Amino acid sequence: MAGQSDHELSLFSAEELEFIAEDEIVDIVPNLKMDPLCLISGDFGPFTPQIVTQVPLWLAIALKKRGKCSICPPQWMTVEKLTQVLEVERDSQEMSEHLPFHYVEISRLLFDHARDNIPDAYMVRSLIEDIRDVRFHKVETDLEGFNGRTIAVKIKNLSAMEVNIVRPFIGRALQAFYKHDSSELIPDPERAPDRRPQVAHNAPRRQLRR
Amino acid sequence: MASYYDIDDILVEEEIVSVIFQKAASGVGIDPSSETDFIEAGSKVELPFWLAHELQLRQAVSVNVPPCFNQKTRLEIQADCACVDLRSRCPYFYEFGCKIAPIVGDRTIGFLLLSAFKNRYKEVLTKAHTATIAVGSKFWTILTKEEINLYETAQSAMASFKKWRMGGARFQIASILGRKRKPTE
Amino acid sequence: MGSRSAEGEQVPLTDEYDALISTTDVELLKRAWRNEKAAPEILRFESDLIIRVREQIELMEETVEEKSTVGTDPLSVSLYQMDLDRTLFLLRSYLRIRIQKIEKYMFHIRKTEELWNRLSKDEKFFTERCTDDLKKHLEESVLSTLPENYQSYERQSVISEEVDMVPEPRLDTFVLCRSKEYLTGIQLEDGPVDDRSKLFEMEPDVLYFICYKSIKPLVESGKIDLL
Amino acid sequence: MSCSGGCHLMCSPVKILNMYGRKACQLVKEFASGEKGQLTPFNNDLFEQVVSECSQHHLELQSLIRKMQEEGLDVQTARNADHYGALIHLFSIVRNKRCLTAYVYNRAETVRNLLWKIGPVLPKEIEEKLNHWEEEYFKKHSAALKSYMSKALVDLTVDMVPPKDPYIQVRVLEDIREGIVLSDDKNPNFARHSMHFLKRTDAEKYISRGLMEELTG
Repeated sequence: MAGQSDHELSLFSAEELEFIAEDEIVDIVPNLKMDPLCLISGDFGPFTPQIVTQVPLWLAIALKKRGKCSICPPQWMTVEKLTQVLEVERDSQEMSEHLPFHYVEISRLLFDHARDNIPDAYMVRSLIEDIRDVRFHKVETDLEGFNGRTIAVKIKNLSAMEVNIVRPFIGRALQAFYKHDSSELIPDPERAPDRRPQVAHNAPRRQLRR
Repeated sequence: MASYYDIDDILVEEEIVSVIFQKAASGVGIDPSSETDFIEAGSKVELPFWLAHELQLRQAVSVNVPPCFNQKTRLEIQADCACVDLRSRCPYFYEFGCKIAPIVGDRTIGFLLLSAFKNRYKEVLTKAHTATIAVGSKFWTILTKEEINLYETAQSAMASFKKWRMGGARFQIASILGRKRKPTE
Repeated sequence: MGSRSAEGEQVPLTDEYDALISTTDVELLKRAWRNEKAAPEILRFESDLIIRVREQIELMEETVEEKSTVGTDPLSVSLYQMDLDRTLFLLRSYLRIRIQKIEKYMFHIRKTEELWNRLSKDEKFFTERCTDDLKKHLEESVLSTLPENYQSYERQSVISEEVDMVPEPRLDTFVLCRSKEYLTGIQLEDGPVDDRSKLFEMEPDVLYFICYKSIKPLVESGKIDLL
Repeated sequence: MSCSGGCHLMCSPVKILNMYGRKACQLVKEFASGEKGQLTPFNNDLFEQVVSECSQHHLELQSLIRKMQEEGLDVQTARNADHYGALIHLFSIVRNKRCLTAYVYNRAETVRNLLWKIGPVLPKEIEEKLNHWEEEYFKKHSAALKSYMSKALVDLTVDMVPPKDPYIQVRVLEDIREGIVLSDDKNPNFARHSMHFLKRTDAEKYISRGLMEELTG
């Protein structure tokens, strides 16, 4: 659309969403002894072998990469739980609320760095992809239902990554709907006059004088 | 004017409209074939929107409804909205519609834009997320500029998600240098 | 615009207090970063927060320096470094988005008092320099070659009654947002006629796509977060 | 406002007045046809033609006004054919101005963005697409940003992507001899094809300029 706001400035990249998701807290089982860490983002530890402790995901992955811990997959990341979620997603038109806001990012990070800590990793992964596909289809169906008279759209239970993928499209489409609404195009005579003050006859005068 | 430098906004206003001069104008170069530089009142003249608009504000011309919003086009749009070739009618169909509606004082143009957009954007959405459309496909040739933008917006969001999912290098050469600077093997 | 109220949904004070002390400055910075990134216009500079974050960064830089010289185990040094890097990224990205918004809308920001007052001292100085440079560039490359009455960089010609060449951010952009509490009585006064009279409600923790200008005051007052 | 005099329609042939602003629009189209963020050489030729079109319109406008004055008309209130002719010239100048400034303004935006994408030193193949004023503008804007960053005590040209590990592995794509500045004061030999572990923020600039590539996996 002419004059459309610049998208580059106001968009989050997938990497930035991943960055945000890396602050989610997970359980780890350390295999080293280390003093507590007093970080800007909070205090974590102490770390004692075989004693479960809670840390942000980025910290868990950093330790895991160096072989210093194993990561406990979150409760929703099991074959049983995900099978249920998939069923619910397939049965309903609505988005289920069983997955965390950052499930796409979290699962990718764990598959990349802690695959050996996820029981039935292969199954879990394919279930998550199926769920994502089903959900994405629903999003598309929802989007097709826009009727053009909306000024606000409620997005229920959509995850961070899902919403980020459709965000540019929705934003643009809604803005187009908003603009094309006929009542905006031609102001009612009773309502305020066109904000562009065109002084039809005075305007050119000054110019023509010289 | 908030969009003074906006390239698309400038191009929309280049669309040709047909006007009837309500006043005479002298000293202006009409098309080269014409021998006179005088436009008589009552002449039908085609000129770019930007000029028609300013003259209309000063009651010097009256603007006719452009062909892309006439009854015939409307009927075609109503009949088979998704397949109508809007691009050949006007690449800036929606934006131009928004600008022309208040000028010609036609409220129904707004409804036309809205219903056309409503019916067509679904198609754009589905195509953008499912398949890559071949360059020569007919689909491309009937879309307006905004519809293509919308398609590309949806595609590129999907593409960057897929790229992230694949993983790989996070830092890359600036796209402006992209093609040129390959290591010389 | 938008009368805002959250009556009847009083959050118990103790919860609020808990939330307050458990929110770290990095969390606040992350929130400011997301708001700034998502908002079409430049928001108020979070000066106090930025001062605190800078202090923490400096402190952490010293800690990392110290730990790596006294021979602390390299693992924890690198973990401290990563924490530092994450905070630095947020700070840089936050300041960068603001600078890029200034670049894009410098003339508008410079002449609009409300926006001008949202800038930090350094940003103001930058904006002044930028506008002078771009103005000069426009004058040298185009404006000076035009007939006398058309040389302004703000007005199309001397007959323009007002400043009509200055690009502004589009406040009718649709943004994604979320409220922490139940909000009622949001007035969508700029919406289509059908919606305009309606008061809009926002449920907590539900995402909405909404026209930025309808919720602008709620973003400014911190009731709604953009994301 | 609909056309009142239907009969005029029938008898008068259609005239076309679309040459005005045509070249200016070409200039804008040329910018629009380029890929976003990419620069084409400044089209000085076309630009100059549009500028001289403006002068031409201005001359014709003035001559119409002189004619009105000679006829003893009050230029302010007279609404004769000359008045409307003059208006058409005026709007044509205003239109041309919009196209010319938009061309320069949008290019200036791309030029500023070069700073974010490849830094203050431009490779030759980019530099030759800028005209003299744009080169000057790029230098001045670089200086303004640099001054802001030194006052704000933070380098905004790094960390364009959220951080992972502090160090990344890179391969050198082209011999880099001059201007190597690393934050740890080391001075490695960046011979072509050599591989290094570098601080992420050090490597970032070389990668975006195409001198190194990040190795993964």
